[in-house]
Amino acid sequence: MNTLSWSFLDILLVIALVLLAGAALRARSLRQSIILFIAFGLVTALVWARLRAPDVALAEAAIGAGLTGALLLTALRNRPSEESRLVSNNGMRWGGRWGNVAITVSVSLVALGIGWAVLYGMNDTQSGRLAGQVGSALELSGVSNPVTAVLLNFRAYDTLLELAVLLAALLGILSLGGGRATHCTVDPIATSLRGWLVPLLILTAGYQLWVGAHAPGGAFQAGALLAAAGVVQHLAGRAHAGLPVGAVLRVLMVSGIGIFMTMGLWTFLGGRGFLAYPQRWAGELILLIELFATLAIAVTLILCYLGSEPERRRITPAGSKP
Amino acid sequence: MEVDVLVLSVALPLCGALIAVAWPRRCEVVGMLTAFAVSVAAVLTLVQVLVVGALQHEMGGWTPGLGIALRVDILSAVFLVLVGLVVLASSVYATGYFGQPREKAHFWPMWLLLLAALNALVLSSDLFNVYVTLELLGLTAVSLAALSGQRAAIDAALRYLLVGLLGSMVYLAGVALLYLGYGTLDLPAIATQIESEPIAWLALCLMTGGLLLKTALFPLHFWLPPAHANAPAPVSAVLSALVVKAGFYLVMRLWIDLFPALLTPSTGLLLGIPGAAAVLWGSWQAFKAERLKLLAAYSTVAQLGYLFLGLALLFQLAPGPTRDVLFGGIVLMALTHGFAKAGLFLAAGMVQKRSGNDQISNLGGMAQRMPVTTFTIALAGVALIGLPPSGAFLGKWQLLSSALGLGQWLWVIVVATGSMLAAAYVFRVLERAFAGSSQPDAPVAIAREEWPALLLSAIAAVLLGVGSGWLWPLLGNDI
Amino acid sequence: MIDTGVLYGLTGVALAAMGFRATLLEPEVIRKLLAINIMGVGIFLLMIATAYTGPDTAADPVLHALVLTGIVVAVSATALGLALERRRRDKDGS
Amino acid sequence: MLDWISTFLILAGVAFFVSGTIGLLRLPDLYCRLHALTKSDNLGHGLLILGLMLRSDDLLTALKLLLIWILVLTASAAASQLIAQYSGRS
Amino acid sequence: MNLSSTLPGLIVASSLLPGLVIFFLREGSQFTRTLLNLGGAFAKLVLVGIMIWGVFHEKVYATRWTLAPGLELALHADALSVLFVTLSTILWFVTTLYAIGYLEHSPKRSRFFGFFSLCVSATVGLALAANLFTFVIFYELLTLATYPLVAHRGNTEAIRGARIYLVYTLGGGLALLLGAVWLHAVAGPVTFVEGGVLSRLPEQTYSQLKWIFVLLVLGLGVKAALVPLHGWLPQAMVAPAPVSALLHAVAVVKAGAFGIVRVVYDVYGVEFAADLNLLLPLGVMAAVTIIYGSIKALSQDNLKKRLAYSTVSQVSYIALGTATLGPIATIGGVVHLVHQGVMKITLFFAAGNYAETLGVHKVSEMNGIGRRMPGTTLAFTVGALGMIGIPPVAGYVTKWYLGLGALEAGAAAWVLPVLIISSLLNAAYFLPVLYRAWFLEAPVDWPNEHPRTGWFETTGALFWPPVATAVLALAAGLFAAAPYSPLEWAELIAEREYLR
Repeated sequence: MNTLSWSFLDILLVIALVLLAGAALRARSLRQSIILFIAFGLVTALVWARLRAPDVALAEAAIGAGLTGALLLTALRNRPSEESRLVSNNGMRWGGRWGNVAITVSVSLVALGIGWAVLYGMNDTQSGRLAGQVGSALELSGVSNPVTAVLLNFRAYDTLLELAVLLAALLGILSLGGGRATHCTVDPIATSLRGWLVPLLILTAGYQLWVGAHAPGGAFQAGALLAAAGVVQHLAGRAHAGLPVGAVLRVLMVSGIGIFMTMGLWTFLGGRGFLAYPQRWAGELILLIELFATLAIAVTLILCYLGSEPERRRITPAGSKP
Repeated sequence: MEVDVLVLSVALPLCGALIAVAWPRRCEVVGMLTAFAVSVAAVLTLVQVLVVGALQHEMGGWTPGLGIALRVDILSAVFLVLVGLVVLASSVYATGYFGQPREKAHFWPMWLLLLAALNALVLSSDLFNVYVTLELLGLTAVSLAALSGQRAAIDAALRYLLVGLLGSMVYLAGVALLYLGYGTLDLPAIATQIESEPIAWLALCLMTGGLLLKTALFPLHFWLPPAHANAPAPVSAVLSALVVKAGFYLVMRLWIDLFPALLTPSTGLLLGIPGAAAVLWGSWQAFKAERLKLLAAYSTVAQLGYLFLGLALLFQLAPGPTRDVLFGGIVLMALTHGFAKAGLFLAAGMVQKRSGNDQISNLGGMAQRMPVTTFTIALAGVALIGLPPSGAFLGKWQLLSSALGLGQWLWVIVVATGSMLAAAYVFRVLERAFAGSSQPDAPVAIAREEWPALLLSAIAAVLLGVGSGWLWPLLGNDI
Repeated sequence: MIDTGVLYGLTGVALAAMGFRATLLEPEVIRKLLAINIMGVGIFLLMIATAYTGPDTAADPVLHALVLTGIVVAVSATALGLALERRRRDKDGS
Repeated sequence: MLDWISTFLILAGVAFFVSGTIGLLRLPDLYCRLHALTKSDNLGHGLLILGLMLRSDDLLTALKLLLIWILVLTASAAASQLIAQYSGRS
Repeated sequence: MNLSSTLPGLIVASSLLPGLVIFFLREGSQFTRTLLNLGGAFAKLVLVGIMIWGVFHEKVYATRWTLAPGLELALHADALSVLFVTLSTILWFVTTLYAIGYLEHSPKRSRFFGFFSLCVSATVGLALAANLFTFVIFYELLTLATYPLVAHRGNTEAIRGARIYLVYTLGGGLALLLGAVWLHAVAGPVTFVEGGVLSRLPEQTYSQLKWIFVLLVLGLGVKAALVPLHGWLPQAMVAPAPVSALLHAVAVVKAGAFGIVRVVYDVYGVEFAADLNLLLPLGVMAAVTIIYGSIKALSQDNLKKRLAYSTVSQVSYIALGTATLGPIATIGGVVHLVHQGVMKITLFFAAGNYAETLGVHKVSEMNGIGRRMPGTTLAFTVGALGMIGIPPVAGYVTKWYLGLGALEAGAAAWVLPVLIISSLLNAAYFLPVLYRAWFLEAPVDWPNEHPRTGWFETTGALFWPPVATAVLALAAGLFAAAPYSPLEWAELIAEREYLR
């Protein structure tokens, strides 16, 4: 009974996944496709959980579905309303009807090829997988959660560059300027929700950060939760979404990579090799890096959501038109 | 000196970018210092490689399979120096180009991140790490391209972003397949295990497809001209000279180091034919282009065609002295194009800034008003056509020699027509510069903007041609 | 009976193909960004499926770290794309 | 014995979810649908959480499940209220 | 730093460095520019003198610089290169003097003299080239350096003329490049060795060598103005007089002819070329050009156009000499390299003087010009007579030797008639000019006459160069048998070519 139900659930998930993706791409109006896309994100989080990848599931739910959905909805909100109901015509500059058919056929052929290769590859599971190496080197890494160990110790350079990617996107957005119109309607329910939800979000973010060392969790998930707190603040009428303003904000933006770089240069100049933490202090150093990384990710994601640096205006009181 | 200088090439620009973000008032000084320090580090790395040979630095002290290793051999050291010098010259130019502090505050941090991405990409030898550097490169390039804020620039930047993302995703699919098949991400480790099986073939096609999309090889080049033509001058210089070339560097790295087992001579044609088409189509479009920057952008498409054509020839030669010489020729052509195109774009920027727009039709009398700029365009033109004193001449000589050696006349005809078309579109511009303008006003010169462009073109047109003798034997032992 | 890993791997490939096709065909920029995200999820699903080695044994953490990095990169790219789209619309509208 | 009760509770929860979904599909206008959704789904969800709490092995996970339920309650209440207000004005 | 390895490099640098410095001089710094120009020219004269002395005493001069494995920038001084270098150095010295006088108050002189020196450095480099690769490099540099000179004036015809010039010469350059690369691919690096290099190659490459020869001659023929490829020369007359003098007497046209001589003698070897029966088509092409050039010159009213077409026909004498197998014809061809340069430059200087002082551009306006400007017209007469082949002036030496060579090679059947007809045609288009200049009445006032300054008919810098080169032409004719004369040197070259 156990194996059968597993495969039944898998098929269900797979069908839901593919249907939602198709619906999101072909939905009539833009608003519908975005909402379907958010649902698709949540189902993906479920799939990650099913495939025993809890860290990724958390991140997908918080960032993939949550924040991307928030970004998409705000992008929608600036549009004049009839625009958002734009009917997705499938006509395409790639030579109209025949272009579509040609592209669809060629893409599906390539997909079949890859599928066959995946089938061929999956069966002879490569013994030399890195999992074994990670397992053996885990106790040297200072944390017991293998994913955090890989992220912040073995492949720390990747994470450093990834934070740089996040910063690059943020700098690009800020350089475009033209911030969004501040949230117009402020009603009592949103403010009361804010009062209740934001402290809880901050608490869970802290818990995520701490638990990351030995259980699924970590800097990215915690950062995303903090960003969610910021988004809720903004929706409840706080124009600056709980962010400091001016120099402090810029330092916070940069703190994540800053700590990483100082750590790396300190170990590099100490002759051990870039980002080679001393084995005794590895756990503590990773936690320190994760702390600042969480703050930096949260600030960056909130600013991406806001679209520009918040002005220095006083907080608008609850319930009044800003 | 046992300190691995190559790590500094990545660490310095990142730190510079952080300081520039945190301290916007001083971002220009920080930017200039970092650019200078990075080019010094690049030259030191080259010296270290010349003395010691290929170097490797395990990040975090872990063995390359588990952790990531930065590896530098003569090919990547030479590209590092190209990146360092072109970015340094463009930075000096940028100090004169950007006026208001707001623009500066936005420009410099992204500029240094772009530099970090370029260095990281050239040095990395871990497949997923290359993906992350490609993304960082793509995002910074898009943000910089959209810096000018006009409608055309933003449209071009958006299309560039979408194409870039598509390319990186396809590349990532290839990496996933390789990991599925061989269980590790380290490039040399996979190179030893790889043999001709379907999963390796598919990974090769996907990764090369993704990279060709980002390198704008002929059929996939539609996004390049508007993006490069509408970006601010120093940005378009770096976009054309370096960012597009990083894609080519990766294709070269993959096809020579990772997939030699799979490559039969005929697979080279997969790159050669689009390369030849790129040469002809790019040169023709450049000849028809109305604006100087658009001309330069299309000529980038054409010049990349030459490089891929060279690669196609390279794989048909059996390993031996002729193949090493051709490999040296291709690298030299890539370097010369890098310097020449950067010089040309900076000069085009000066023309646009001085006379309002860069329409080729009203460049009349440019020779009097901006003699140094005209000279820069002339030198860059010489390097683009591949006339004697330039490194491109040697490159084209090797290309033609190996094509004739193989008896494949198609490439010879393509290179010949390409050079004639290149001569046509360069002298079409220079001709206007000689035409006397009605009011010969006094020559206007801003040293800070003119000298970097002139030096870049001079390096391309003369130094690389005459002074590159030492490079050839070293490149030989790379492949 | 195909095992779970291959099932999800194939769906990943299918999703990636749908995303790729939609990116080329959809004229509207926001839909293109959606399609790119879906393509990303497809490829990540392929990666996580290869990491899955049965219900009891631990999955391959390296791939999970890669997918985490991929998700963060995808969200930053989407944010930039949306900001560019908004800026293009402001230029249009105002 | 505990096992039977929790299975029963879960099945009841699922039944309420099904009824909520049918309500969503069948009912004519927005407000009825909102009504159906919040009422039955929250109740269904409560029963489901109760059933799971019985199955959970230690107290901490049980309390976490409870926290989830409370969160879902507040979220759906606030959301339906905002949707109702927003649709009412536009 | 011994002299033997740096002398050729120094000779090229002696005009390259001043040229680069002149580029960045301000327009007004007249004195420094003239100093640099003349200083460079003088230094080059001295260095060439040392080299002539050295080569005569069997000393070897060679400068080598490897650009890439198998590709070497090599300059060396063998007999043929010394001949061409001496010619271009002397004439460049004279032309610089003339140019300074001619461009007295015209704008953009720094740019002009910069490119002027680059052009001569390219010519000298081309002359000293030790292998085909270096020859191709300097050949293309010559195109680059001369384009701005032709387009110097900046008006629409100058731009149009320069564009036509560019299309022809770049096309030719490309053909030469393809031929050189193909030869490199077939026979490896090709160095210029007296008696040719390619005769040792295996049998099956002969067909490729034929096609390579066609490409090389096509490339060189553009600059040597062989018939179908000569279109650019009359158009390039739009350039200022010193440029057309330099271009059509010393640098460009000579580069093409010199290239053909190098390829036939030092790459293929003349016997080997004959075996591949490549010489006959070359000879026919040269003959056709000689006749065609002379006929076209008849109908030209513009003086410079007429001289241009006469250059087209005269240069092909060199090609004709090369194409006829036999030492005497070779001597004729090689010695014409010098004679034609000296005579043609005199004619161009004179034409420049007429244009600059009296504003006379057309032959029809030249009535009685001899009375107004006796010195220049005298020089013009010497040059014209030389062209026709009348004894005292150098021209007759070439024609004499060509005739003898044809007889010796047994190809007299078609070479002699060509020589005779061309001499008659030369007379037909030069004598009326002389008659008009000396025996007809001068018009009341010249088109735009400059007032007479000193007791000279025109400024000193314009007057002396044509007279000097006329004297040289006379000397080359009268003292042909003297030890250091061009004829002696040509015999030395021919003797080395045919030794084996």
